[in-house]
Amino acid sequence: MYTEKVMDHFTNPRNVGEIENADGVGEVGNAKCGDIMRIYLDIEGDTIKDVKFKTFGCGAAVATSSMVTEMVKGKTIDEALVISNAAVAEALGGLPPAKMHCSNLAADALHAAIKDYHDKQQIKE
Amino acid sequence: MYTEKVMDHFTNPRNVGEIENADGVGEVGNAKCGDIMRIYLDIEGDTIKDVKFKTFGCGAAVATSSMVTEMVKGKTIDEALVISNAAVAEALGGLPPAKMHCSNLAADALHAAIKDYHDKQQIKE
Amino acid sequence: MKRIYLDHSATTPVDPEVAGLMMTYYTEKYGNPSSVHGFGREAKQALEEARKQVAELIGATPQEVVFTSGGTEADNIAILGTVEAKRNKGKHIITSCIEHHAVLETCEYLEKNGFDLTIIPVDEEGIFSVEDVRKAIRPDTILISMMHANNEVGSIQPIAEIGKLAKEHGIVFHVDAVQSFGKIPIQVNEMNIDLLTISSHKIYGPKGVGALYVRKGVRLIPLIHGGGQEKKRRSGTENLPGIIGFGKACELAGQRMAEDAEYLKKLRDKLINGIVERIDYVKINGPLGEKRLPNNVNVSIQFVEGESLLLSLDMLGIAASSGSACTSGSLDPSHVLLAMGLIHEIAHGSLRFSLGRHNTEEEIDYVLEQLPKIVERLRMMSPLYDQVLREQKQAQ
Amino acid sequence: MKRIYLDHSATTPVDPEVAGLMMTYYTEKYGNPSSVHGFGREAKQALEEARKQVAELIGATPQEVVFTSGGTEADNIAILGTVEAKRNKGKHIITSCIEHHAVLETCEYLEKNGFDLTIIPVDEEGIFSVEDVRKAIRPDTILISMMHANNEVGSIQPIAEIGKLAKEHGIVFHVDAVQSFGKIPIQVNEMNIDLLTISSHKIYGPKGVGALYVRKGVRLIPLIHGGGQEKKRRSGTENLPGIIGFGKACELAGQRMAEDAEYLKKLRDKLINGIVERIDYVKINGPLGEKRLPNNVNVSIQFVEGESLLLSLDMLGIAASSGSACTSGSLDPSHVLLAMGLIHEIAHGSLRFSLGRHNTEEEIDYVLEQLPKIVERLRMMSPLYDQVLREQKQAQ
Ligand SMILES: Cc1ncc(COP(=O)(O)O)c(C=O)c1O
Ligand SMILES: Cc1ncc(COP(=O)(O)O)c(C=O)c1O
Repeated sequence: MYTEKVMDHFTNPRNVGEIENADGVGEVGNAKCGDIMRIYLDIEGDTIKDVKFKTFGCGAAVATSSMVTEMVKGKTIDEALVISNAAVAEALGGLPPAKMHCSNLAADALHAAIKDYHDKQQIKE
Repeated sequence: MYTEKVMDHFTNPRNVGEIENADGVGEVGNAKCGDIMRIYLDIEGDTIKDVKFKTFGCGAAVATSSMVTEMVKGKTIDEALVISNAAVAEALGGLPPAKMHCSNLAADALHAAIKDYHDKQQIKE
Repeated sequence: MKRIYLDHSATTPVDPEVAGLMMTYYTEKYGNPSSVHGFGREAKQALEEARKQVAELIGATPQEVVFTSGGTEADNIAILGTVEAKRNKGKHIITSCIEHHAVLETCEYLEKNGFDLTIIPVDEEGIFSVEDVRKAIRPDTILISMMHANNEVGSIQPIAEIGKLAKEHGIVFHVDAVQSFGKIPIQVNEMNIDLLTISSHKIYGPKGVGALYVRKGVRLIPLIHGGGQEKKRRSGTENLPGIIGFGKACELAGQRMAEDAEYLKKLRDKLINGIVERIDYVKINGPLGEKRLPNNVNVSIQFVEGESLLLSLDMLGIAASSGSACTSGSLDPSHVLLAMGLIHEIAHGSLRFSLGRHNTEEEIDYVLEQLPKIVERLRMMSPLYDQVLREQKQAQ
Repeated sequence: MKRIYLDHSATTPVDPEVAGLMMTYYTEKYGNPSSVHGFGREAKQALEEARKQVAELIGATPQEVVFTSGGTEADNIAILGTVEAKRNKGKHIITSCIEHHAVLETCEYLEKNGFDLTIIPVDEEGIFSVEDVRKAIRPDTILISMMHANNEVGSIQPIAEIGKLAKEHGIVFHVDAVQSFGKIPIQVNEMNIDLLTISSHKIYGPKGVGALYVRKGVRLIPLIHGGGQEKKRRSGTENLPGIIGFGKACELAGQRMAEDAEYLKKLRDKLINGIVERIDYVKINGPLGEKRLPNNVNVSIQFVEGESLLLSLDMLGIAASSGSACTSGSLDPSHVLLAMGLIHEIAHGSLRFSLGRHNTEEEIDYVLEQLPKIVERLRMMSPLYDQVLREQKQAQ
């Protein structure tokens, strides 16, 4: 069902956890659907210095969350913004068709976290 | 499917053949239905001295023909007249339900032969 | 890696004695039961022997047993065949909200085609009430289709009472007994059942075989037309090796039922109690004690998702199943758990362990050792668990 | 007693390699393909592997293969599923007079329910004409269902031409290829077939499995509703060991087809020629040469009845079949032989020998030695033969 890479990220997820007083936090999904992803960003200048996630969801949800954190760590915000859910799935070697839709939201969570960062910046300004 | 007794009568049918100038000949069934039975009687006084049959048909048709000839040999006409198709089937240890109807006509052939005998007698009288 | 199979409600291994017998019919006694010759006759005889073995386990006569390709087909024949035969009598059907998809989807297909459907609810233990069924009966009710024991939470239903009701009203009563058959006693006469669905691969028989008990006199329009096998009730060359395997499995189930049930209840309760003792925020779904199938354990584990639990168990060689939407490809979690009043997030985090004859105490111990660690790991990853962690911190 | 099996069109023994593979899936790899865990995943993988093996033999893609419980069910899904999907487009169906009961009975069931049926006749060789089909097509024709090769007389039909016709008119084309599949080449694309019925137990695979090829884009309403297996086209827990056996049998059939066909044709012609040489008043039914299935021999033996022939052969260990009414439980002899113009009494006296891979020349020799004696014995018993005997006497 799942690729080896998915199973690897599910078994040994990268960057699990929280960042206290994160610069940006994004959450997508809801418990009703069985998937919630929350991403925390630590941003210095334009660069994502640290990223953590917490996810409630199936194997694909966990693996995509883990994958997206790996993909953005050290990247600029602009680089992060172009990462799509499809790109995350691709980086994992693909997802089962049934999962492409429902559990493939990690990039959305990332973008929500960036938006949160921007919102906070605006308030500060 | 068939009882041992049926198979025995099918394999070693008793009284196969014709009687030339028989006192009575009866035929029932038709080739269209896949069963024709012809019974020849040799009658002395009231007694069936000899009986032969020829049958085109399935296992049950052959076995019932053979059985009925055994049942009537040496019997009086009155005794022969009370033999029913059901009695022939019973004497064979039963027939499969599908055969009870279509191939169980040997007693009818016997009765037709007796009728033929009576008809001929009337003509003679 | 050692593999521990705890998904016997999905399917069972075939008993070696059953499989051995089947082999003979694949390679040596391979005749078609419709054939006149010796190969055919020995096949036919074996077919009728199997029919007897099946009939015996439910107190039916062999003539009342129609072999099918499985439980799903039997459910379909029962429901579609009845409404087709009773079309002129009415168009109201009663079923329950916890039926297997084989029943529910079929009833919903009929609803789309102009039939009226009443779907009886269940209580929080997953059991429907006789009173609700009584109230649902209308003058144009032609069929009641309700299951004997639920496949997800193991709840055993008041089938005999509903049978009485159906009989009083002259309504055809179909029971899906796929999960209870071979595990707890079923007597079609005492229970006033007209049509009973059973399946082979849930009782250590082969997949691809099942049967519908059809009470003498109950008319059904066939679903599958053709050579007129099974007394014209189900056409198609008989799956003879499968049927023979099914027959043998029934015989064995009859011999072992009491002993198996006692053993499985012990394992079941050990697993249930162990989980409740070792893990916080869990809820056992379905009734406890005698109203529960001997081999069913169903638990919701809060703050985690079912498929993640399954995958984690699987990596340790433990095979279970889940009511999570993610395991079924649908969007909603188990319709059974929802019908029992669970909210979505709790239903998503449910696990079913269904035990079998070959499971051991050691296997249960292993699950009880590993499951808490898995839950802990997933909870630490879950944003829903934050709240609990925070409360724990405050309490310290 | 040595047993000689010459009834391979009824069913075949399962190839030992196939049966061995199946055993593994009964007792070890017994997972349900729908399950998430390791047992389920290995089952799912094996299922998809089998689907490829089946698809390959007919030039289809695996996604177009829907597994069923056999040929009869596949025929039913094809016909009932198509008319249900096309209900609003029309109600005319074209089929032939020599179809298997699985097709004919289904079409007749539909006729009773308001559909129009045109039944195409055949010539004296048992072959229908493309021209007749062309003439039968109406604007409201929604389905053409015609067989590839006939099960009784082995006649191979002009399927590719009819496929072209169906395509030109945008009519769904279903082909029952149960008897030709694995014996002669079939290519669904070249032949413009939309739906193709195949069955496992005629090609040394297990009973209780078959498949329907469904061309991508062709819509069918499912016959069996439930868990949504087979991409919602056929619900029910998959008969995995059966399917795997079927897949393997397809692979073997692909490898052996040419060689088998050559060998069987030799045996077939030896048997046909031997019968004609040794017995008077016989008639070979069906075409000779390339238009006949490699393994089919069908002969009418005048003045005797089929079941008697079968029983007599059976007592010598020879298993064959017959078009006699008595072997089918119906009143009329083979509808195929009647459709080819045989009169009842001749049709009653017909025998079918259907050969298989394991038959030998010696076995054919034995049949050719015994059959004339049997015929002689039965003819001496037959009132229909009197005429011949009398003529023979006069001639002397
Ligand atoms: C209650 C119930 N009914 C019907 C079925 C379907 O039976 P089968 O798998 O034999 O098609 C199942 C099994 O999945 C079941 O648990
Ligand atoms: C031409 C034809 N169609 C359909 C069938 C039915 O297939 P099955 O025996 O797999 O149900 C048969 C075999 O009996 C057949 O010969």
